Amino acid sequence: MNLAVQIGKLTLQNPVMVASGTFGYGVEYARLIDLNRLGAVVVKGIRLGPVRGNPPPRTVEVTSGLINAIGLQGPGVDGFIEKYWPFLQGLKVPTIINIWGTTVDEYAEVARRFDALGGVGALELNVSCPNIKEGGSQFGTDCKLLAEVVAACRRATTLPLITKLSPNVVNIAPYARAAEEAGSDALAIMNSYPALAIDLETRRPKLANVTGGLTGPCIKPIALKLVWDAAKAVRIPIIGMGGIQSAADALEFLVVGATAVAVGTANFYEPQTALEVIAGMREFLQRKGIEDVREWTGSLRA
Amino acid sequence: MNLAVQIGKLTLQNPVMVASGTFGYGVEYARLIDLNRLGAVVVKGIRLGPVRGNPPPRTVEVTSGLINAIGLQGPGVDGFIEKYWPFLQGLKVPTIINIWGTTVDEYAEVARRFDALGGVGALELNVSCPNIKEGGSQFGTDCKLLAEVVAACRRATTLPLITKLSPNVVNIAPYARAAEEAGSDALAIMNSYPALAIDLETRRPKLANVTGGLTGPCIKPIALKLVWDAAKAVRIPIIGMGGIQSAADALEFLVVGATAVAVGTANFYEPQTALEVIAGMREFLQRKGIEDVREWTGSLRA
Amino acid sequence: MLGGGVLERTVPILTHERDTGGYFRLAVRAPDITPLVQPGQFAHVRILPLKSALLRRPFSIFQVAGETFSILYKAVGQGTEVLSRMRPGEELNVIAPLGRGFTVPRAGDSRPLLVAGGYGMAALYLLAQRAPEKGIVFVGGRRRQDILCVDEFRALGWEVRITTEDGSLGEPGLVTQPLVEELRRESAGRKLFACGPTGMLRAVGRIAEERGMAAELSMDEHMCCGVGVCLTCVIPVKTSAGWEYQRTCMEGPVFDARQVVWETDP
Amino acid sequence: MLGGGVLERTVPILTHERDTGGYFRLAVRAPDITPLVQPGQFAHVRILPLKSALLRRPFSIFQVAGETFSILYKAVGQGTEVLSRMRPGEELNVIAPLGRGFTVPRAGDSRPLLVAGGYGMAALYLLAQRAPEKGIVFVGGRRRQDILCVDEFRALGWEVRITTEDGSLGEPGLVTQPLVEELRRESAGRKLFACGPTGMLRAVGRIAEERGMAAELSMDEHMCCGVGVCLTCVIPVKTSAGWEYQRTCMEGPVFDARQVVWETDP
Ligand SMILES: Cc1cc2nc3c(=O)[nH]c(=O)nc-3n(C[C@H](O)[C@H](O)[C@H](O)COP(=O)(O)OP(=O)(O)OC[C@H]3O[C@@H](n4cnc5c(N)ncnc54)[C@H](O)[C@@H]3O)c2cc1C
Ligand SMILES: Cc1cc2nc3c(=O)[nH]c(=O)nc-3n(C[C@H](O)[C@H](O)[C@H](O)COP(=O)(O)OP(=O)(O)OC[C@H]3O[C@@H](n4cnc5c(N)ncnc54)[C@H](O)[C@@H]3O)c2cc1C
Ligand SMILES: Cc1cc2nc3c(=O)[nH]c(=O)nc-3n(C[C@H](O)[C@H](O)[C@H](O)COP(=O)(O)O)c2cc1C
Ligand SMILES: Cc1cc2nc3c(=O)[nH]c(=O)nc-3n(C[C@H](O)[C@H](O)[C@H](O)COP(=O)(O)O)c2cc1C
Ligand code: FES
Ligand code: FES
Repeated sequence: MNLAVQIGKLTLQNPVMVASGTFGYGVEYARLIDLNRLGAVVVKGIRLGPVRGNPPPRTVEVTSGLINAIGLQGPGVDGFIEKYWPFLQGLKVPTIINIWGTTVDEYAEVARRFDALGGVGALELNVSCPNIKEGGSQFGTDCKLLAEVVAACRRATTLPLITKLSPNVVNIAPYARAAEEAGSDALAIMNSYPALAIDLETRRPKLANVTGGLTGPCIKPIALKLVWDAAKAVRIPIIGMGGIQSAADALEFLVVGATAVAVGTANFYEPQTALEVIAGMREFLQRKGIEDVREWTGSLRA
Repeated sequence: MNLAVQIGKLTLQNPVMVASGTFGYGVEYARLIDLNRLGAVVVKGIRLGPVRGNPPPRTVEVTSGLINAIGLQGPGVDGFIEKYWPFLQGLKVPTIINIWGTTVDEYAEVARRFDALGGVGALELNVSCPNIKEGGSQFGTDCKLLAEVVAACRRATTLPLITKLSPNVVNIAPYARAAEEAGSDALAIMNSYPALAIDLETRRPKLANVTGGLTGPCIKPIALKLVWDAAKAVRIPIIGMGGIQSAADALEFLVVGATAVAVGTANFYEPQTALEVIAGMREFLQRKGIEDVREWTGSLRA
Repeated sequence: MLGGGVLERTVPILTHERDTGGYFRLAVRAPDITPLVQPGQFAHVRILPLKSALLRRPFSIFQVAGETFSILYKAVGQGTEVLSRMRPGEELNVIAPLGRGFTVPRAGDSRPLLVAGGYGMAALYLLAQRAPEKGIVFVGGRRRQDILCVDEFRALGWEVRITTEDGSLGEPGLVTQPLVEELRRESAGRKLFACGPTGMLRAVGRIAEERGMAAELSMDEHMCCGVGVCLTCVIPVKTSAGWEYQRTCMEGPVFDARQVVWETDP
Repeated sequence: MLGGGVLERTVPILTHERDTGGYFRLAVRAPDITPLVQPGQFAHVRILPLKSALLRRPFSIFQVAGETFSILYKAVGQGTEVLSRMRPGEELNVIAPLGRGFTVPRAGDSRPLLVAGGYGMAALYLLAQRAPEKGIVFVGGRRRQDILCVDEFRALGWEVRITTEDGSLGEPGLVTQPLVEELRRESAGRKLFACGPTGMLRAVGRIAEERGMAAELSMDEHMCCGVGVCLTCVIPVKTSAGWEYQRTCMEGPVFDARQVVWETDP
């Protein structure tokens, strides 16, 4: 059976990756699972310099979900290359690097740096983080800015570019098309959805950042709709995510048009999830007599 | 203790209503709860003429939520007045009528009809139903159209007007302000969020309408954020809803700035919910030594 | 509050037993509900330990005895799975009785013919019990394990004709075969009452139509509120003006077969 | 897979007993985890019957005995509530051992001083057991019921000094009072090890700082992944360059008191 899929010029041995920000830099989960069985490892969002992130509390559990406002804490490009790249370079599966900036130039500069590094699988442009004031979702909710970011990164690198779209729009189709037209090789859908949780006893928001991004099983029906809408609008592959915790969930994303999927929040409670998804996917396709996962992709009867 | 709140010129004995489309026309739940203890009864969306609605399946249960695509089945203005108004008129609590149309003129005409009827508590303009092709959310995701609908209804009636906004926007503030400026007396936030569910075995969407609107506990953190954003943008009262199933949930909506709340999906699994919310709210405020619910409203420390 | 004969109650499970296959019988004590129950009505059950799903589940009221009523159900999904692990003493919340049930035949009516598939038997038991005239019940299922309550129906003095698709009990084939045979003998003035899978109901409806017979069908549609407010459970029903969607939980679950529109997109 | 001494295992509950107040002791069989445990480390527990919440819950590893380890926990919320109703034979999923624990004193070090509030005792037991030199443990709590494991510490040969805020056991007042008295007698060269509520840890940190003493504090922060990937559990920690957010689950939960930044918004 063939599980391999293509994201631009990048081949994945199977369509199951892990979502940025939910898998650290790979090395942490290497103690618990065999990373080389994944489709790809996607690392936490990185900008040019180090980032402190938001004050805690940074996450809060809600009904069937999680709200986070980490604020993209990270070591910056140099720190990342020094601390984490040697390990990631040793993996047999590709590393996808999630990048961001507060200006178009910064996005492009980070892209150039990783292009120069060599050995990177792909770059994922995070234009959709709801938890930082500058950068992040401002680029993801304005088609023109979005196209500029993608185009600038396109000029900066020949690496496959994945644009991670914001779910927080009226209609995702024009954003999907804008990214495609500006040279993105793929889309990632969805990032977390702006949300709020309150502590009644203290009358305060539960997160220091006040608002955060909602993820986990509760958003899956929203994510499926967004992937379906985007898949109808573009030809480039889509990486679907949002609440995936089982092979069935993943297969739903594929059937509505995703070429690959990412497991996010579920890693936090069950680090085996991505591997279980791969195994369950194989089993399901076998049962259905489907030889190649790509036959399943986009095969919704609607 | 005072629980009474004001929505335009309408006084509610307490801030807890039931959400449109989740409480039929009141009469159905009258067999199970005492409607006269509610803040108000809000009926299913009504347009000028009768509406058949979407083919079944129309709802599907998802993780901590429900997706529906009823398609606004209803008897139309005349059918409603004939079948349900005599009963509703006999209640001691106000009836709020949720109305919609496919054109600005139809909204205005329905508003005029209910203005002429006499005895209606308020009109709720549904400009945010994701489950019909014309009308519904097209008006709720375009500030200009939204303002036109509200202004036309404002000219058509002196009844309090509540504009029910779509959650499916980049930023709710401009929509909230547009409704306020066009003469809306209050806002209702949120309607259901566009969503999709798939049956893997049949490879089909679980709903005949393909997509539907997500409601229930899973959307509460999104709804709270939207109410909070809108409350900062306008001075008119907001009716908060989205996943309320307990007094704590309702108090969260109030603390971020809602003047009143509505219980929706929870009615389906626990018809006592609204009454339990009222009792629990009273108890909580008592425990906190708060004499008037209006002191709690908008008192978030953020 | 209006009258209307429906109550919401938290009720204790009195007995809970495994029947054949994946079927279970569960009885609760609900003294103020039982007097209200009509044959073919259902209870909308909140399975309190079920945390992974929100909605109630509808089940036909199977038997009523004094202060208790019971349901006969098959474990098919997450709700019935959790239900099947509940023990006597634990509680359920029910809204019951709901829906418009069967028209109980009057003395002097012809011998009623009941047609049941799987747990359809549950919806028909009270009807058989309360019908003044004993009739015939045609029971069908895939396998021997899907044939339920035969002894109970016989104990009521009813004739039971069994079919299974795999032939493991009774006649091999579909439940409609012995029914058609019986109707060949005599159909005029007789009336059918059916509950089971939609395909079976459609077949029964057609059989009745072809012979100009009356038939009442208990429709199995997914439900949400169960009390008529959400408009989930609708089926297309003929009206003088054409057709309209009617609620299985209010105008049904039992419909006159002549009114049901069978085309999926009418 | 890298080494690193942490495993994910589904493990059976062997014993589960109520301690004082709302506290419980729960032991699981986890033969390949127990040899890896260092004092002050924790287990990240997936409470399998908990369906209303997603995340694991962190608990200090309290005691280790052969193939079993135990936790000592207080039922405070939805997770621990469901946990407290689990029975021996039922299973939990654990990721353990996690975090950087206490530095176990070496032979010849001065007598260690342990300071515990509430379930803080759980994090300190293994340290007391493995320290070559018996020391003093200062235990504080609100009421008598919050004073745990006194007998066990005494059985290890440790001196136990108890305070309760309401005076219902030991000295009335805060745990830091007898500590300060003890340090007045002698503080030079001694080292503090503390686990408990943040307010207590801050006080202990200040006491150590004022006297130029070393102190290790086990910080109690909300966790999500527990393994260092999500960056939920951070606290501000001094570095040569100023300060940075470090992870309680990886760089901690035990931190050198001198490194912890206490201002809420540094
Ligand atoms: C009027 C009526 C009477 C019924 N009487 C009986 C009975 O006596 N015995 C019995 O075993 N079953 C009966 N059913 C079917 C029963 O309601 C379903 O088997 C049950 O809801 C399945 O729930 P689940 O959580 O196990 O399945 P899931 O598949 O996990 O349920 C998911 C959703 O689909 C709905 N659903 C799934 N299957 C059905 C179905 N066949 N009919 C309606 N809704 C469904 C559930 O209510 C739930 O909302 C009746 C249904 C109706 C409408
Ligand atoms: C390193 C470490 C060791 C711990 N050791 C113990 C121990 O030995 N015994 C013990 O009783 N408790 C211990 N705790 C606290 C324990 O984790 C919480 O009491 C528990 O998570 C509460 O879960 P809940 O679902 O009952 O509460 P809820 O309030 O319903 O939980 C909601 C969320 O808040 C988190 N949370 C709530 N309280 C705390 C808390 N005090 N600390 C961290 N997270 C919290 C939960 O993990 C969950 O994510 C420890 C915490 C940490 C960080
Ligand atoms: C704690 C946390 C941190 C995240 N950090 C990032 C990030 O750095 N960059 C990014 O593009 N997405 C980030 N995300 C979003 C996820 O990659 C993913 O899009 C989202 O969680 C939806 O998937 P899920 O529901 O499976 O978690 C983060 C999500 C969480 C929960
Ligand atoms: C089955 C169903 C039907 C609905 N019908 C309407 C409607 O007719 N008009 C309307 O404005 N909102 C309608 N809504 C939206 C609700 O009024 C409410 O905004 C939404 O359900 C969020 O609240 P909840 O999460 O508490 O259900 C409907 C919701 C559901 C679930
Ligand atoms: S199930 Fe809600 S109307 Fe029938
Ligand atoms: S809890 Fe996730 S990094 Fe510590």
